[in-house]
Amino acid sequence: MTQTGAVRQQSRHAALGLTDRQVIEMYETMMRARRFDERCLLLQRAGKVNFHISGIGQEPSQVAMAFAMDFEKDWFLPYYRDYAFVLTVGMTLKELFLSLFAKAEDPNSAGRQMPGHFGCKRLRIVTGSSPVTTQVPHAVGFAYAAKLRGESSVAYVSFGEGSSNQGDFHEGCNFAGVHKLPVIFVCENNGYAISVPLSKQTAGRISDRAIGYGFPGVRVDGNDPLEVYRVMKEAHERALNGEGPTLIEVMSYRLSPHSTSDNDLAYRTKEEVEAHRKNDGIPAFRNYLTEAGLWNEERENELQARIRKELDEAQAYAERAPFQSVEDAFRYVYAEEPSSGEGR
Amino acid sequence: MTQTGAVRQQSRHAALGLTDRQVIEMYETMMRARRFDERCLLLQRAGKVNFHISGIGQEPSQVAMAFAMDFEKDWFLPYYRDYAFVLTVGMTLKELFLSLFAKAEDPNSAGRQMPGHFGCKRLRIVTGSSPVTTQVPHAVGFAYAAKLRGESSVAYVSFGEGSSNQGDFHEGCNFAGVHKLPVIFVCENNGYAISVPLSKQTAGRISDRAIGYGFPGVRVDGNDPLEVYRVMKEAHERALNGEGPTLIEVMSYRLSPHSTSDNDLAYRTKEEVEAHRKNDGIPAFRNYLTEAGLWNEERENELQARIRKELDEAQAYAERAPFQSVEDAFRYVYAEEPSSGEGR
Amino acid sequence: MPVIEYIEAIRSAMKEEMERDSRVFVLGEDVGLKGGVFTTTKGLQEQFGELRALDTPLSESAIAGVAIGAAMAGLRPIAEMQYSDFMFPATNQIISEAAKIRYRSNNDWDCPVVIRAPIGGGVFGGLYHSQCPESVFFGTPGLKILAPATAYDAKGLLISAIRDPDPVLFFEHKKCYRLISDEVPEGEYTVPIGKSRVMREGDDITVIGYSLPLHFAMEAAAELAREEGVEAHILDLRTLQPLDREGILEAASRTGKVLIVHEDNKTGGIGAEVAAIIAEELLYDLDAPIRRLCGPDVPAMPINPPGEKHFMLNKEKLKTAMLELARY
Amino acid sequence: MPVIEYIEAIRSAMKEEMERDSRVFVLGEDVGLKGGVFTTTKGLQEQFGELRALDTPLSESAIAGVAIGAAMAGLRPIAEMQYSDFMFPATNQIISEAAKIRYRSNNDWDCPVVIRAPIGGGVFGGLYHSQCPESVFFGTPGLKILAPATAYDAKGLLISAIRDPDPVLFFEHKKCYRLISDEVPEGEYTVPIGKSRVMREGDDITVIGYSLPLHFAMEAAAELAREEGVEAHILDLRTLQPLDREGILEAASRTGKVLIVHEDNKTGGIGAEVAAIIAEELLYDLDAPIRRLCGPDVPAMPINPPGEKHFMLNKEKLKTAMLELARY
Ligand SMILES: Cc1ncc(C[n+]2csc(CCOP(=O)(O)OP(=O)(O)O)c2C)c(N)n1
Ligand SMILES: Cc1ncc(C[n+]2csc(CCOP(=O)(O)OP(=O)(O)O)c2C)c(N)n1
Ligand SMILES: [Mg+2]
Ligand SMILES: [Mg+2]
Repeated sequence: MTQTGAVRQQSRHAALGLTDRQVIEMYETMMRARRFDERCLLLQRAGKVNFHISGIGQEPSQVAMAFAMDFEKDWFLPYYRDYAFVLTVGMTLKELFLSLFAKAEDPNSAGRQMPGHFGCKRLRIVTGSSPVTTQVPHAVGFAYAAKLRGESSVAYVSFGEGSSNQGDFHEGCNFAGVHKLPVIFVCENNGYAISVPLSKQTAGRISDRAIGYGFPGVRVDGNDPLEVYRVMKEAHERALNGEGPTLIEVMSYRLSPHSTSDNDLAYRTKEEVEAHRKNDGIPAFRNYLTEAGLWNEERENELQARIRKELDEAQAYAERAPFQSVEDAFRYVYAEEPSSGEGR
Repeated sequence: MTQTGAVRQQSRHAALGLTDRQVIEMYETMMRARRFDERCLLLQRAGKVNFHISGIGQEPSQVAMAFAMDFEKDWFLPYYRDYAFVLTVGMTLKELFLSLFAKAEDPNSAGRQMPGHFGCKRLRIVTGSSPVTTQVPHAVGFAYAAKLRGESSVAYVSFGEGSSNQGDFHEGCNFAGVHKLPVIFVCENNGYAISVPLSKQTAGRISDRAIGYGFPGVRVDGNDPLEVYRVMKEAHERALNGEGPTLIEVMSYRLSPHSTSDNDLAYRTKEEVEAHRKNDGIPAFRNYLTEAGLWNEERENELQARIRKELDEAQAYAERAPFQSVEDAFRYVYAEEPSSGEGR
Repeated sequence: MPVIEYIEAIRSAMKEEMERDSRVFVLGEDVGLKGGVFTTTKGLQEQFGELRALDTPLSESAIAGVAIGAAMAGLRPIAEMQYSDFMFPATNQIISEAAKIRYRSNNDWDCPVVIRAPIGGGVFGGLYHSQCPESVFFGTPGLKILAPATAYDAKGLLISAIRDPDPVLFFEHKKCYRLISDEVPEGEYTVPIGKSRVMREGDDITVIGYSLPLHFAMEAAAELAREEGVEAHILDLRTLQPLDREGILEAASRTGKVLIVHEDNKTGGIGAEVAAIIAEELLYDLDAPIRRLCGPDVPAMPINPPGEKHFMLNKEKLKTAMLELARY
Repeated sequence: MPVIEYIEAIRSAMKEEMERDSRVFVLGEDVGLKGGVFTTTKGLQEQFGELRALDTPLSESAIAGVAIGAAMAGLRPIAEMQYSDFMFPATNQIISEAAKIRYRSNNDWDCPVVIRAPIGGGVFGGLYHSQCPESVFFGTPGLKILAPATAYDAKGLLISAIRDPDPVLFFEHKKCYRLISDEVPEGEYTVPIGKSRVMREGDDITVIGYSLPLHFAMEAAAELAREEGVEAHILDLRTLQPLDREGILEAASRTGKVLIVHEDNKTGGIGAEVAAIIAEELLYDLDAPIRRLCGPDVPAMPINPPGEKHFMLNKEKLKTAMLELARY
């Protein structure tokens, strides 16, 4: 974007300290996550994989949140819909497909865990599991480790709004509140926990729960990535300044069924889903970029072609890749070599 | 109390709908609980019993809360310091001593559980355990049962402020909030969880947690039993009207050590304790009654003598009573007779 | 008698008990409007309304805890844990509360709750949708634990569980839901808690187990009879707590050669207790060491197909172990 | 060598490891300023500050979960559960998380956490301050479980646990804290995880067990040797997970008569697995059925003194069982 006249107002993203390049990258990553996700749904319907759990609708906020983090120092404890988040912090499409096809080379679990169960030390992504919300106290533990060592590191942890009703949410938040730990709790409120709508999960607002733990809670529109970025950046700064945790409730809508095993029309209507599809943050962000003079149809076509190629290559690689050998299937129950036990 | 002149202001308790008789009974019950508790401490120091856990300092609010309940219809899930509460709903000193001495006739557990672990179906007191906060979801279950059956019944459940940091607090409150159940959550905030002060338990206010569950939370001075009564009565009415739960945080101070096994001077000073002793709600309530013309020294002396006699008799009975026989010690792991399984 | 699926047996047990007894209700995640992620509770909300087929918040400790409270209040709750892998947040409520309510109150209070949970693997569920949690709860007196292998037992035992005055964990194998169908009477019936059942009679070897792997054992036994003339005696424990001591001893002494089988991992599993019971009562009647064929001592099964297959028991593994024992 | 108390052995193991390795820290309820309800962590906050001897909120799932997170981050947390009875709220963190972190990440992540918890009764603690929770965790691969009986082992095993790269549950018997004292070297030493220890040699009967009841067995053995000429061979398992198979088989075959003893209730306890191991390996070397002397299958012990005494094992009960076995 060229700013010719001095009267020209600063763009929203520039005001937030985001460069043009960055917002373009944000858009591209959302789109990459979206197309990856759609491909997974397709592969499952085609019978090529057994299972996929989709993040469609939540990508704009996930990318924005990741952009507010420090990839060299922070720790990431994403939940199972955070494809766009992990793509932003550096996981590759090839790695995601390796996980989808449950292949040995999958860095997340060597094809042991379901897709969407992220973990990759190289990328500072902490291994996650299926029982929801267990990662919340873990993130607090990472934040505590940072405090104990005097390191400038922030822990990001996400979970659904249904999952925020687990005891571990409460215990983890309260612990972090007492010790003013550098952790950001992100509730990705997509309106449903499988079939159970928000109104049957809680009568309160998730963001308000922070009050009871003595730190700020913020609700933000997940379809507005720039606002999500702003809120996250603020939380990140609070964390680094020793001001403690923040709870962020990102409002979105789960456009896909819960997972490929779910028939969502048993509990919601097509019309409801279609109504929410209109609020999709990705086209809105494309419009923003277009209006800012940073995007056009040509670039869009180029991007789509590029992503398609990336997907095709990554998928082909993962499809061909071998499963973990059965000889290795039972390894790593315990450490194979005793650690030296050396202190430091 | 005689109200002679029309100009004479209505007393606080009359304004709340409490009769003179009732406030006198309230006072007598607080005092009975206090003297019982002191006797237990004495017996433990004398080596006559192994263990006592004291409620000294929390009696005024406990009595006031019980007075707001319906003994015929409500359900009570008190925690281990609620001696004054259970005395008010009908447990006798004899029964409490039987529990202290762990005798067979103890209605709470036949001397199986520690003292302070209440339970007595006759009095609608639900059996409790030592792991803190498990009773909170139970109370919600009682409230749910009332709703399902269409009964006008409210569940009372209490717990300490430390215990409010357990996952079960969160899960229980949230469940009750969603279904607008007739339950009153009472946090007896006495400043400490064993050695850990409130500031290390939470950075928030316990009462504020209700906001996140969509129902009211109230903080009240536990040394002001009339105000506690007012707040409880209101919560009770809300519950009966189908308006759902209330969280009440009763502020007090734990004047005794955590239990007879605890040396509290390892983590607080004598001075701190003495400073709080000045706020003791019992003498303040006696003053209130005196000023209202309902109490005098003569009545006080009579009461003390009466309580002493009650304590002596009850203690003597319990001391002499037999332990549960070892033949019975392992009974009731399961039902001894299969239930008929009859529906209704 | 009509042949129905294992899942239908469970569904109809709940439906019929709810019709019969207004105290019975179900609660859990997605059990209401959706009818359960496996459709086990399908139709219950339509028939009995929201209050008796309740979609709860996502919080297993509350599901168990509220059910326990409601049970103490006189209702007969059936709490569903969506997968048994997800019941561990409720461990404290189950072990510290449900199991001890009668004992600690000296019989003043009781806790007639049923907690249903789908166990086991073979459905490409990976680490956390495939586990067998039996060993975690087995050592806790005060609980009863059931694990049916057939549709007949699933229905009859679930009805018994609902009517039982004590807390019952009901472990249904999710792989059995549609794989297993058998004859189930139309009318009401119960299967007694605490009684094992001889699934097959034979004089050469005894197989003792529960749940899914028994079907592998039955197939293997049929082949071994045909191919090798080996006749296996197969005992379905059905109830894991309390174990049917007499049934176990009778089955073991019948052949003197015992193979214990379960999908839960070997170390610390139910099979250890069964072996210990036999070793303390029947030592001199045994003609071979007591063997156990169980899941490997590995945290949980991988989702990738070769890994899952490697982990699971199957007919071939059973057949090999049974033949080896017969030849001992 | 100085003779110190079991509790002092535990305290000094933590202190010395904290001096040696800045990654080590303790957290739990009342472990800081108060130094623990049993004084196990006394002095640590003075010496190492609040950050390394941390008083946590009253929430066991967070204590375990935060410790697990910190362990994954590279620290070496020692989480205290005030009583093992109160560790059940942390079950999900222990079983679903700690035990599976290495396996599920294919060795990318690890979880070197130690969770200490006082077990056992005999202290008039009643139902919920006396339990033995071993059976709940024993069947979960990925965990290591230690249960020392002596001060020497308590210190050496705790040091090994802290240095171990995997999650370790460390069960200390609260009755041993001050009852048991023995020789402990001044300097640093470790006791290997997974190795049992012969406490006493003998050729008539074998007693296999762990924790407090072994002391009753030792006393009983001394009396039996003197009074009856019966020489008992006594094996302390020390590590419950992984069990020392070779050690068990060697001890069992030495006399051919095995009594297994533990305070945790019998059904589904560690003793079942020990019996099963012997029954699958040594059947023909046994001269008597394998016996188990354990806590009764009752939810937990009563607080009233006759009830508690009736529940607990003691020297007399051991002696009777040992003599009976010797005479078999
Ligand atoms: C402890 C636990 N209970 C149940 C489940 C099964 N389950 C998986 S996802 C899910 C719903 C989660 O809803 P929410 O937290 O809102 O996240 P969303 O899937 O909507 O993103 C449930 C019930 C689980 N994984 N873990
Ligand atoms: C789950 C659990 N953890 C630990 C304990 C040990 N414990 C008993 S009382 C207590 C402190 C409780 O503090 P609070 O909730 O404030 O109640 P108070 O005793 O102050 O009335 C602790 C840690 C327990 N009983 N249960
Ligand atoms: Mg959701
Ligand atoms: Mg307190």
